[in-house]
Amino acid sequence: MSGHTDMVLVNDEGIRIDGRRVDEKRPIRIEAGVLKNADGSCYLEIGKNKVLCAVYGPRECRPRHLQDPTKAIIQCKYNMQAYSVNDRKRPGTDRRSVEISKLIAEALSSVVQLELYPRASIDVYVEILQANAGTRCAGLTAASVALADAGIPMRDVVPAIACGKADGNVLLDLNKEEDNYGQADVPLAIVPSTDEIVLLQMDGNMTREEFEHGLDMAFKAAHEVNEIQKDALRRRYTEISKKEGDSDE
Amino acid sequence: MSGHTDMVLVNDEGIRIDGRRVDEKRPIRIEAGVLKNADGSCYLEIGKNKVLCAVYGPRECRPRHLQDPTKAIIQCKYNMQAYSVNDRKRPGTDRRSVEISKLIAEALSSVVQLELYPRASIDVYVEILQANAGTRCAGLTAASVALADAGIPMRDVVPAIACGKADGNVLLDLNKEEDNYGQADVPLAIVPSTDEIVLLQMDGNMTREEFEHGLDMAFKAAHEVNEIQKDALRRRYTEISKKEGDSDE
Amino acid sequence: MSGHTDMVLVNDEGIRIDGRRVDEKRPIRIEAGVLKNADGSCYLEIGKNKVLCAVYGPRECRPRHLQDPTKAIIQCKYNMQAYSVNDRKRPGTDRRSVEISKLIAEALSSVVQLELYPRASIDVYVEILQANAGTRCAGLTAASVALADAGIPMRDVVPAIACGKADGNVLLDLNKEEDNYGQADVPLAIVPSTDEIVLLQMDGNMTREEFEHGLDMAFKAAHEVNEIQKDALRRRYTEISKKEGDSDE
Amino acid sequence: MSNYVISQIKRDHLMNLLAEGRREDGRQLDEIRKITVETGIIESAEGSARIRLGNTDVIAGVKVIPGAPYMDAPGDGVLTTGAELIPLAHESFEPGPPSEEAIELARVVDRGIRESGMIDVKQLCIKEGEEIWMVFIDIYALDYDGNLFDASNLAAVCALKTAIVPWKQYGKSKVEGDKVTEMDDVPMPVTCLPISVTECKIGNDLIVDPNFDEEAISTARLTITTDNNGNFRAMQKGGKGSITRGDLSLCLDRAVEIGKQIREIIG
Amino acid sequence: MSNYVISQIKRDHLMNLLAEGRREDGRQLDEIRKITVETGIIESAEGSARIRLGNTDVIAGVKVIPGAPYMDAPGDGVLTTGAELIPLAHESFEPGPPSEEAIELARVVDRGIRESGMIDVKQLCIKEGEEIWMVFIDIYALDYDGNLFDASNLAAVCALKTAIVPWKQYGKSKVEGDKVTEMDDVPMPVTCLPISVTECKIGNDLIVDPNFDEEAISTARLTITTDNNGNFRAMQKGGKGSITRGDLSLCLDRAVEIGKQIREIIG
Amino acid sequence: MSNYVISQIKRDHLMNLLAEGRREDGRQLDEIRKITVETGIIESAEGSARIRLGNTDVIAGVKVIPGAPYMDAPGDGVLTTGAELIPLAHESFEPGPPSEEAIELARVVDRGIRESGMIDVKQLCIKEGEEIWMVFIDIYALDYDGNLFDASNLAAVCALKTAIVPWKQYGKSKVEGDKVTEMDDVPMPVTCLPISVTECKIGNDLIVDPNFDEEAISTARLTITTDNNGNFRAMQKGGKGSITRGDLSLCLDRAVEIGKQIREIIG
Repeated sequence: MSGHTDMVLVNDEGIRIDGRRVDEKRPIRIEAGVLKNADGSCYLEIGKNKVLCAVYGPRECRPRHLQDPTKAIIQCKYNMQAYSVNDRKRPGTDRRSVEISKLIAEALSSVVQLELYPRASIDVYVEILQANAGTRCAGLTAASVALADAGIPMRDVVPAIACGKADGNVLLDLNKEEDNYGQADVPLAIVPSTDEIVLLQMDGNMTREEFEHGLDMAFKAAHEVNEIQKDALRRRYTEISKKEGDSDE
Repeated sequence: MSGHTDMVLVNDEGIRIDGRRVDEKRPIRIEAGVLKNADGSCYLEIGKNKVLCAVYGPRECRPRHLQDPTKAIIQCKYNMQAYSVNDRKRPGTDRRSVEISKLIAEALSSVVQLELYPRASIDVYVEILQANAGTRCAGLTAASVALADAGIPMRDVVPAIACGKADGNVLLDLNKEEDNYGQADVPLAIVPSTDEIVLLQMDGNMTREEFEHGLDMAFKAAHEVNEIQKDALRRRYTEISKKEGDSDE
Repeated sequence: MSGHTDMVLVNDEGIRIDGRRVDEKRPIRIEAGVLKNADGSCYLEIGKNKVLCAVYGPRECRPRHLQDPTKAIIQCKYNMQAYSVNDRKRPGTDRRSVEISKLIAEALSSVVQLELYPRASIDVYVEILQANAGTRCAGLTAASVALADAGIPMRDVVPAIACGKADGNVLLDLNKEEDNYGQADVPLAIVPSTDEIVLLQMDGNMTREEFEHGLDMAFKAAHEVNEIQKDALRRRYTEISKKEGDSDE
Repeated sequence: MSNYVISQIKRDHLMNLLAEGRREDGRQLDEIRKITVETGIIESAEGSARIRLGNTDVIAGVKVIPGAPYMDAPGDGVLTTGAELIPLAHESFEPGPPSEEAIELARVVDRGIRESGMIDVKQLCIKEGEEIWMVFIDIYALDYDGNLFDASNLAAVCALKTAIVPWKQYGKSKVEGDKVTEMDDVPMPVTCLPISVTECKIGNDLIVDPNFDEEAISTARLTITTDNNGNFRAMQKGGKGSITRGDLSLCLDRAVEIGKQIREIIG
Repeated sequence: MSNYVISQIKRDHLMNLLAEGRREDGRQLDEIRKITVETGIIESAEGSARIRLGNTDVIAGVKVIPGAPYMDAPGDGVLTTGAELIPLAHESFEPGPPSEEAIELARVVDRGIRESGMIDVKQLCIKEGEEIWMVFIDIYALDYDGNLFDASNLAAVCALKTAIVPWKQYGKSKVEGDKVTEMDDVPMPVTCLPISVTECKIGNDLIVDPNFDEEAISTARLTITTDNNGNFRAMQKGGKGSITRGDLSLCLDRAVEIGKQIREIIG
Repeated sequence: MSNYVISQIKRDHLMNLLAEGRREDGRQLDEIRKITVETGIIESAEGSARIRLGNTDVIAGVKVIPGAPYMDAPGDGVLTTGAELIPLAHESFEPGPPSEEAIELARVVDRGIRESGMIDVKQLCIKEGEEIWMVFIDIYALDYDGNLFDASNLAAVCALKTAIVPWKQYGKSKVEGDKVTEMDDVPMPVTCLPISVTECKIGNDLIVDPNFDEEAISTARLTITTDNNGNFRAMQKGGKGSITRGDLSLCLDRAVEIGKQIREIIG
């Protein structure tokens, strides 16, 4: 949000630098069940973002002092790989990734039926292979699919997407240039069946009107993302039952 | 002790740069019971030093391997806040603060009746809000008051004050310039009722005579500091009984 | 292995810069039982390398989660002291020392009768006082002697020595210049009674023929090193029985 | 903090009160606690403030030190915000490196200050590409009774508002091309006052400025920072529960309204 | 990884198979698993590759960034290799700083690349003594089913082989004395392909490219890296058991032979 | 070290002996153990010494390396003292970053050397404001049988006393204004020998140079460092007990007296 640029981010026809309209999200590709060892996994691309997510659990919670005797906890590690950004990111945890990990874990805690697994931990690992603005939304969207792939009971699959503002236009799903040189970014995640909000951040500068307009777009897009999530899970289940069918022969 | 300066630290009339005589300590202000959550607390100013101290405990000792089955242990964390010095201090523990924490904990262990609380920990937190030479003495003085405010049985309240040397004069209670450009610094803490020494450090250059002279001044001043400590506790008790009295009505 | 130099490392007569022949190891001095507190200890010099090793154990394995219910584990800490190299080494563990510690522990695990001490740890501390190429071999050679000095049952005492290549010559026991500007380094440790290999690394560039030739030299030299180890242990046992004899009088 | 268990009885009590639209301390659901502001209390800092929000007590200090600019903003001063939940402030705070709670706190406060453009960083340039003023905002919790977000935001804002840029003290002149301007110590270039308002969701209710007990039984938290014009500058939803869009709407209204109230209090 | 206990039954089963010269997955003792190579998959990296070796899955990325040379090699580019065993890849991998296993892995891969002279570091000089290209190779395990050494070596080698040096992107020219040469982005200067071949000892047998179960019951590990000429460039024996000189001889033969096979696969 | 429990029987035994004015090893209360000094034992160091004080064994090495001065002392060399209680030296020492015991030890030794002006740091200036000699003193406990303070002080002092400043080795000349002086390697500029004497309080007795068992049952520790003139340069009281002013007086007397003895031993 901090930058200034001479770049025209939205032209007179309302077209953005990557050819999108203001209310158009980037192309999304989701694949469930992409890893062998993890209990559940998901690969997700949105625009130039590439995210891999694995879920392990429910399993014994370590360290022990974090155990909750009444329910499972979700532990999330969001990690940007060294080469995922133009300037190499030094390996290891930084403050930004601690915050994002916390927010993703909290958002997922809203939908997972944690009370089924007292004392357990459900561990969610989000690896950013390539970053181009919107990685927390991409990571959370992928994590929801990976949880479902792991067969963990949830009341819904959570989609996430951002809205924001650049060149004075309210936009859906900011890319890197729009994030760097724009005026606002609002990551949002919802429970599609109830439209509850489970993740919301905002930074920048928005009037009430702009904010509500952006939110409208983001809610609508989140439902679309949810369809893509469900589609990926449907393909995954088809694949599994096919294999099981094969092995029956 | 390391510096050299053209500054006259003690003038021909024996007056120091802040107007004090050689055997005069800086103005002290002590207030007990200044925090709500802590079991005991104390705010102390001496000259430009500002110190806040909290005591929690006796409570379960963590980490467990530090527990002593025969008595409580005192754990102290001395911390300089980032803005307490002219050059910002980077947050986190450094070697100096580790040493001071150890010395304060040891000095307090001499007077607290630790054998009453086997396996427990009494945790002492000393926060330096503003530093101007003498913070370990200020911190220990405040910690003693906070322990008393917490109602922890002690055989006495420990006062601490430094003597030292600058411009060839033996001085009481060095300020920052005298500490930086002087020739010796001797922090001292005693048990007033017995004149036992519970903290003593020295660095610089002193003859036997100078050292004994300085110590005489520091012992005398420590007793005065102790009166201010007791006065603060008396005010605190009055305040508490007043409140209790009020609530009886 | 990385360097280039105009220095002649092996002259026309096959003599090296420190006067050795190509198949000649540096002078070795081994002394067992040099420390009072350790259960076993060894001081070793080879050329300009100076190494001190202590063994503690078998004793309770900490941290506990490392315990093996069926046998003891060996934990090794290899450490270069700050002044052991020309540029001061910053204290603390680095990646190189982690790797060497792992390799020494693994090599010793081949010969120690670990199954005798379930859940225990045998702790091996290797301190490099002065380094001049070949410290991992020197450390492992010393550690074997220290284990024997500690009376820990082993099926053999492990010697270690390197071969390598410099100025196109296959050499035994590279010194620092040969290591820095040579073409290959091959640290080797064996079980003398069976000629099993328990440590082997190589880096540089060697043909099959060169490698086998180097290995022949290193095996032969390792047996010689083993004689020096046994000699040191013999002297140590003589010394101990002498003392015990003395005390019988 | 995460391990603190408030007894079931206490929880029921608070829930029963809320069912009647009441709170433990007698406040309305949208009523903040008493705010006390002390500034200029740390002479070794270029700015400082201690805020009491009910029994929550927070101190912030500002250090302003010459340093090198970032390559991608050669003429801009640099802001850094840190927050420490020191064990002095509550039995649940542990010594050691910042917890994830402390990190989130610092980042939310930082975003409010940064994104509102509160500080005109252009005026913190000593010589473009070479030297700028670095502004360090360090926040310490001293007594914790809920809502550290708003107390910390207030402490940081009040410390900055009363801070100086120590040009003279450091003997620095402003260099623009060939022009060298001698400088006095000047007030921190403040353009607006970003004010955060935090609410918690308990059952179906949203309460403003939660205290410790209220936080302990809440399911979600929402912090909204507005600028002097009532525009939104930063938001952060926290907690393991959700909020509805209706909840959000109510919070946005309140954030603007209460932001105005607070701005009047701190002047 | 160290704590992973494979059941005694599984162990017996594998040992019985080996006694008949067979392996769980039907391979010969000296047969590697199927290798799949994808390159150029990370656009934010100057080079990248994802390798699947059976079910072991590893990704490597190469970043090439201008930096200062080491004092003792003022005209040489600098290589740095890191490897992370992230918990995403296996239940036994833990978050936090690199384990000793990860450190050994990175160092063995690094030695193969460095000691083979795979990269002509002289061509990574921008201006001698002042600026060179720093090449960071970062390796992440994604799915772990044994033999991370060879999978990681392959990923690193393939990422480097397809990497570019971003002269143009960074606006850097080559400076030699008075001569300044404008540069296009050029391929990484690769001189050869160091290929590692890892074997494990189980009982008296040596098996190539062990999977997870085979690693778990093995007593020793040997990794041997050869160059295009079949010369030896790096070796590393691991594990708490020993190997005989006969074992070593067999491994050397196989490393040369299988190295050739792999070099053909990756082109 | 803190957890070490010496049996009650041993404690009673030592106390009974002290009641008769005797010590376990036959020493007088004010008698130090045998000191053995070896210097010049580490060729990679600019100075080195190994001290045996009874069965306590400590090694110190001095590295002297060119570096940048501190801004507030542009013409002074820089001293840094580190101490490590490595687990090789005692079963109670643990691996990892320095414990508070190790930190206190290093700081007390450092103060003795620094505050006595033992090293004339003005002579460690290469070029004022630009380059000075950095002197690193690193101390390692090798065998611990009590009184690491005095053994470490001695090791550091003897290592410094025999150290050189490697002007020639580094090709450095002394630059003073326009004057450039070529330099040979010269001895470290030592002005005096700060000697610390440590006593422990057991019951009402003070004993000099305590061994491990004596330290374990003592209630307080006092280390006093004197210079060649018998002036006091550093003191440190440790331990959870107290000392009287009479105790202090006795310790001051002894520190001067024994300091002289030790100075004669180390020459």
